[in-house]
Amino acid sequence: MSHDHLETHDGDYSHHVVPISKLITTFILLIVLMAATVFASTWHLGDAWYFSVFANLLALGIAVTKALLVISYFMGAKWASNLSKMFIIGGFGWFTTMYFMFLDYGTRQWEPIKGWERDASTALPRFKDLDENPEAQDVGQQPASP
Amino acid sequence: MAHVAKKIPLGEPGAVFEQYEDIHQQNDSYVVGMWAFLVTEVMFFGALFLMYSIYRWKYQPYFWEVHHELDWRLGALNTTILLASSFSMALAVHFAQRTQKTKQLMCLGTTVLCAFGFLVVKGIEWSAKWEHHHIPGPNFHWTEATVPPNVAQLFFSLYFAMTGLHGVHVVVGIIVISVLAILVAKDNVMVKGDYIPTELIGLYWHFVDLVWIFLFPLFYLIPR
Amino acid sequence: MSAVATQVSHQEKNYLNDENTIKSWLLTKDHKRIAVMYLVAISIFFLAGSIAAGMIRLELVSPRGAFLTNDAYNRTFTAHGVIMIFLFLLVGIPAVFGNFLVPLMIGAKDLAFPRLNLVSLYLFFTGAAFALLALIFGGVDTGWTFYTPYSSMYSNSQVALVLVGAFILGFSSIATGVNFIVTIHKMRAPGMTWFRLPLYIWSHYATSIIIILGTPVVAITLLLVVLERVFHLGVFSPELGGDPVLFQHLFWFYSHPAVYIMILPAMGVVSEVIACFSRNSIFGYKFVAMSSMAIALLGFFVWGHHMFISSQSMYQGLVFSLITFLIAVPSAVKVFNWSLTMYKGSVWLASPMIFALGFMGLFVIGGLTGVYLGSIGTDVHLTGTYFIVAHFHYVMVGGTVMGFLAALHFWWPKMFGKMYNESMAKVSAVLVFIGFNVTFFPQFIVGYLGMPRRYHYYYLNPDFQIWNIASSFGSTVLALGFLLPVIYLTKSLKSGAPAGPNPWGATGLEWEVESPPTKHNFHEIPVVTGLVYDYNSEADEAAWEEEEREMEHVTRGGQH
Amino acid sequence: MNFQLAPDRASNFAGQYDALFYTFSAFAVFFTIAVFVMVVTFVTKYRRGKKANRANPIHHNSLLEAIFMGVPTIIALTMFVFSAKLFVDMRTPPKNSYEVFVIGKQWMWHLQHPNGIRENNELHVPVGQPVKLTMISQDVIHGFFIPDYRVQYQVVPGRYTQLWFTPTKPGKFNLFCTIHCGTQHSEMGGYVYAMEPKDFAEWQATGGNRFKERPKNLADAGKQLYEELLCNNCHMEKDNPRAPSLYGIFQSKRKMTDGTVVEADENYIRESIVNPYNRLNAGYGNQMPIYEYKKQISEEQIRMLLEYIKTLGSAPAPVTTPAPTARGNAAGGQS
Repeated sequence: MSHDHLETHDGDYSHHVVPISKLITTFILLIVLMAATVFASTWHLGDAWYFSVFANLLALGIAVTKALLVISYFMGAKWASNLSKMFIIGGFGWFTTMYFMFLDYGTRQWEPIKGWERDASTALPRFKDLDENPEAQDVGQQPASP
Repeated sequence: MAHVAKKIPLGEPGAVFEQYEDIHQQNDSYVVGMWAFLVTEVMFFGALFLMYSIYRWKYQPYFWEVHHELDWRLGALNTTILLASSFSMALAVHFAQRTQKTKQLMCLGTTVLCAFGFLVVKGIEWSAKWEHHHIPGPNFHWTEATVPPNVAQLFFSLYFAMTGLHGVHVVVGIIVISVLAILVAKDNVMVKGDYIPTELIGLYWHFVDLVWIFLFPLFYLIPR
Repeated sequence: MSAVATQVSHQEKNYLNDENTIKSWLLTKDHKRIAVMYLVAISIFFLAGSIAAGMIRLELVSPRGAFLTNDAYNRTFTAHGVIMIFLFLLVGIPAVFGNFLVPLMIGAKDLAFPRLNLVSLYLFFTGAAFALLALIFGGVDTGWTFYTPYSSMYSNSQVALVLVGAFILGFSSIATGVNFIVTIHKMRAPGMTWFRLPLYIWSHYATSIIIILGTPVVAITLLLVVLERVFHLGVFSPELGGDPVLFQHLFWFYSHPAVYIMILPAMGVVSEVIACFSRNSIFGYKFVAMSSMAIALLGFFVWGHHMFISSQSMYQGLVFSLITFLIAVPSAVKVFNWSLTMYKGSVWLASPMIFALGFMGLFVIGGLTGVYLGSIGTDVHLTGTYFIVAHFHYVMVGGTVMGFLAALHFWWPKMFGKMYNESMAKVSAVLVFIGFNVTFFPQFIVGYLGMPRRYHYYYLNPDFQIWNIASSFGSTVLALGFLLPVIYLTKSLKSGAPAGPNPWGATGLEWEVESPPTKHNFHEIPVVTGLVYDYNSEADEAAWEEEEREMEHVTRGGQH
Repeated sequence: MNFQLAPDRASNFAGQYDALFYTFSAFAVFFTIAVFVMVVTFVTKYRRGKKANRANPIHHNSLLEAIFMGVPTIIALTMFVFSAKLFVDMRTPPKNSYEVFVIGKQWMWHLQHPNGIRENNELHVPVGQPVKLTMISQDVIHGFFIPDYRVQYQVVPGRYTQLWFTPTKPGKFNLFCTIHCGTQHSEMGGYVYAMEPKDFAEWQATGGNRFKERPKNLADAGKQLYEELLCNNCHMEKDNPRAPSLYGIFQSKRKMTDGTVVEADENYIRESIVNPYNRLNAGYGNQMPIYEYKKQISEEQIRMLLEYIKTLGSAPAPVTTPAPTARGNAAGGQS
């Protein structure tokens, strides 16, 4: 595997040499963004759920920006061949399809739809004296979810 | 046969592996192969991130309480170290492309040093967990009244699984980069004048960095 | 049809006799030698899995079991599942015929990464060694699905060892997948554009995409179960507030697409075989090619149909069921296109064609019974019963194994340069078809009656016995059908007639090189100018009649 | 041995389910025959050497492809609508259901009626009354399946799942576990007894409750518990392949798999209950349910069982005293 004509840029086989200045800029940006995400995490806007969502989206947004910087400049994806770009976009995008699973976790609470929501006293199962063992009653209880 | 019109003679073997026609095909194949491998790595860590998301979503307030056990300063230090290592790796690729061997070696050395630094900080963190009995298992000990011990254990299970797997990748990276540096230093035929090995290993190392970029806010900061 | 004319001289070196030391085999980077080593290994694993299957069938003859204890039975069916799925079906066609044919078919000298290919082979051996060690050290009793928390906390068997084995096998699979993808992208011969590729290559491309996107997910999932068993790192543990159903989600996220890893290459084989033996270009080439891609990508969004009754949300169940119905469409497209390929063809019922037609028949039944299971309402009664066992055996054995046998008979002359006993092969094909139906059709009925799968005893309802006896009887016929090829194929290696480069008169680049091919496949890299299915049934028919007439003339002349 | 082709239709879902099932079967048979006819026709008509018109073969036809895709899509979507409706019905119990709580554990079903009646591996239900089962598992995942009712659902640890049906005819029906749950998975089943409402009321009033107040006497309480936990399923009066007899076990000498001989004192018997595989009797495998996990059994209950097992010293039949040397007899109590 030897290669002696590096600077020749012929067609889509070329491998771009990323200039040092761009690498330095990227590195500085990454450090700044890291400081920003640490700083942003100290904010506490309020207890409402949408503040929490906002804060998380902000943190993830910064992380995605950093990731894009690393992929584009450090990994040189900006100058990669179209085929490599297809793998980058396809591969990094495909893992989000696994989040399809959230349809399950998001809608479990709605179930069962009718018939279950009768008066509160009978809505929850009664587990009286399964055995004399009090611990056995705890078997079914989920750790109290928020 | 009708569909075979003309034949081209095979290329000269030697510089190029025999299955390839020319150096461009070979280099392109290696780069595409590396990206395809990184896609599998994305899915590998992706499953863990998915598990994390599900449990975080289910136990958000508890996770927020538990994450105070992790020191964000050490996390930020490690992020800086890893970003610096990634930067020096990018420089190493740059110098490899320009065939500046000494500078390339210095950059590779810096990367390995940074990686060791990362592991040392990680080791400090983990030993603190060991002392506080925060390793999941029968000896797990949790005193905080506001969080059920089982959820705390779940958090630490995820923490050790994800940072542990990332740590394994760092160790692999150290080994691979060291081998590369030695080969470059010895002018081995496999790497002499060829920047592709450096570029491929660089891609891997940047991926390790990428994973940590997400792990840091998700475990050490947990915004609310 | 010019087999005799282009006889290859026996002095010429081919990939088999190029170097004949053991070392040259063990350290080979030649894709063809690696394929042969895979073939030997998976044949042995198939035999081991079949023995386990035979024990299961024998045991189930009686409602109270014939000779195994509870634990032994559980370990036997798990061994059957693990060996057949991880060591035979997932690697069968891709690793043997994929390795052998992908470079030949696209006009390349080798795969893109021959060393990686060898690494993949040894990873496969390592993983298999772990799995077999686990079976020797007492076996595993979880079933091949390894559902938590049984596998992670309760089972007292060698779960960790088998899972480590499966993890390593996963990486072997990933290495092969990456290799194929890069090879198909970058190593095609000049003129071999995407829509001139053989359909077999398309199906391998789709398979490899599934492998690189799906396998890592199950690898990490199984690794977490190992960590949970060994280091108590409980991510799936309900005691820690974890969700036991999460394991099923992640497991099926891979394992449903894995079904397509097993069946898509078989579909590719059938496309090749049917086109060749009908002497006709494949009907609707682009639709067949694209249906492979559609199956591969849609296949990632149907995993939840394994979990309709697993306490996942009803709403997600409905969505999964809808997508499952839609994935039936590309499979239907394939079957109709194969059938129409024979229209106005010149159908030659050679043994590979009989296997391929058998594939079509069994796959249609397997696919249509899959509709019952993908439909959320009817699945409730049938899942977890023998109905599902019958269904996936129709798809996996009727589909993949038939496809494997079709491929083996089709490309055997290419791989080893020898012809086998054709009439024996036909007998074997018919025996497999009949034995298979007698074995597994009764299981549909007994499943509908309610017999749960993985049952050692069924004395709670002895009415199931008659169907189980029928099934066990069929399995002996099936076993006979599987044993025959071992005999006549082995025999052909010694005493088979030389095959010549193209015994079937097939088109395609792999038929233009010698049988067996030389070490570097091609003396000159071919340039492709058209679709590979360059058949003409009318002309072929005329040529064949001419040949027959001559033969007749010769025989009649001889008699006089 | 009866010759059956279809399970009984014994619940409200059975008719609806079978209608769907047989419609699907009709489509399946139709398409299978269509493909078979097409293949056989082409194979015979265009067999090599047979005279046929082979001129101008077609290799693509967009209209045909559209039909190949369109027709299955339409059929599939129609099927989906009906199938989804059935499933939604199955998941939504009516308000006036009779609730029964189900606990699955390795390897038995505990069922508890609203008035406190408890049953093991048997479920008594009234005909014509919607019954809702609320289910949970104590250890691993199980599957609750009544084929004749066409209902099945998984029973998972850590979360309640539910299932409902209305029995429509009296009788005895199979009940199975469908998720592989360990050694005795295939024996984790029983029967559903559907009874006329009158009979059901009588059953509830009289014999229904097999598990009454615990007796004050420890040994008697132990006997009751012994039956509730179904210990007597395996530990019978005589040794059998599954488990040794417990008659006369107390203070006898037991031979272990590693060859050592242990006296079955109180500590040994307790260990055999909570952690049976620690020291296993020669000749037996790992079949005993482990009662250590999740504290399925309390110390008090172990004490009761122990007292009961002690009373078994005087066996009803002349039991061969386990001798440490003879293998068959020494094969002894992993409790």
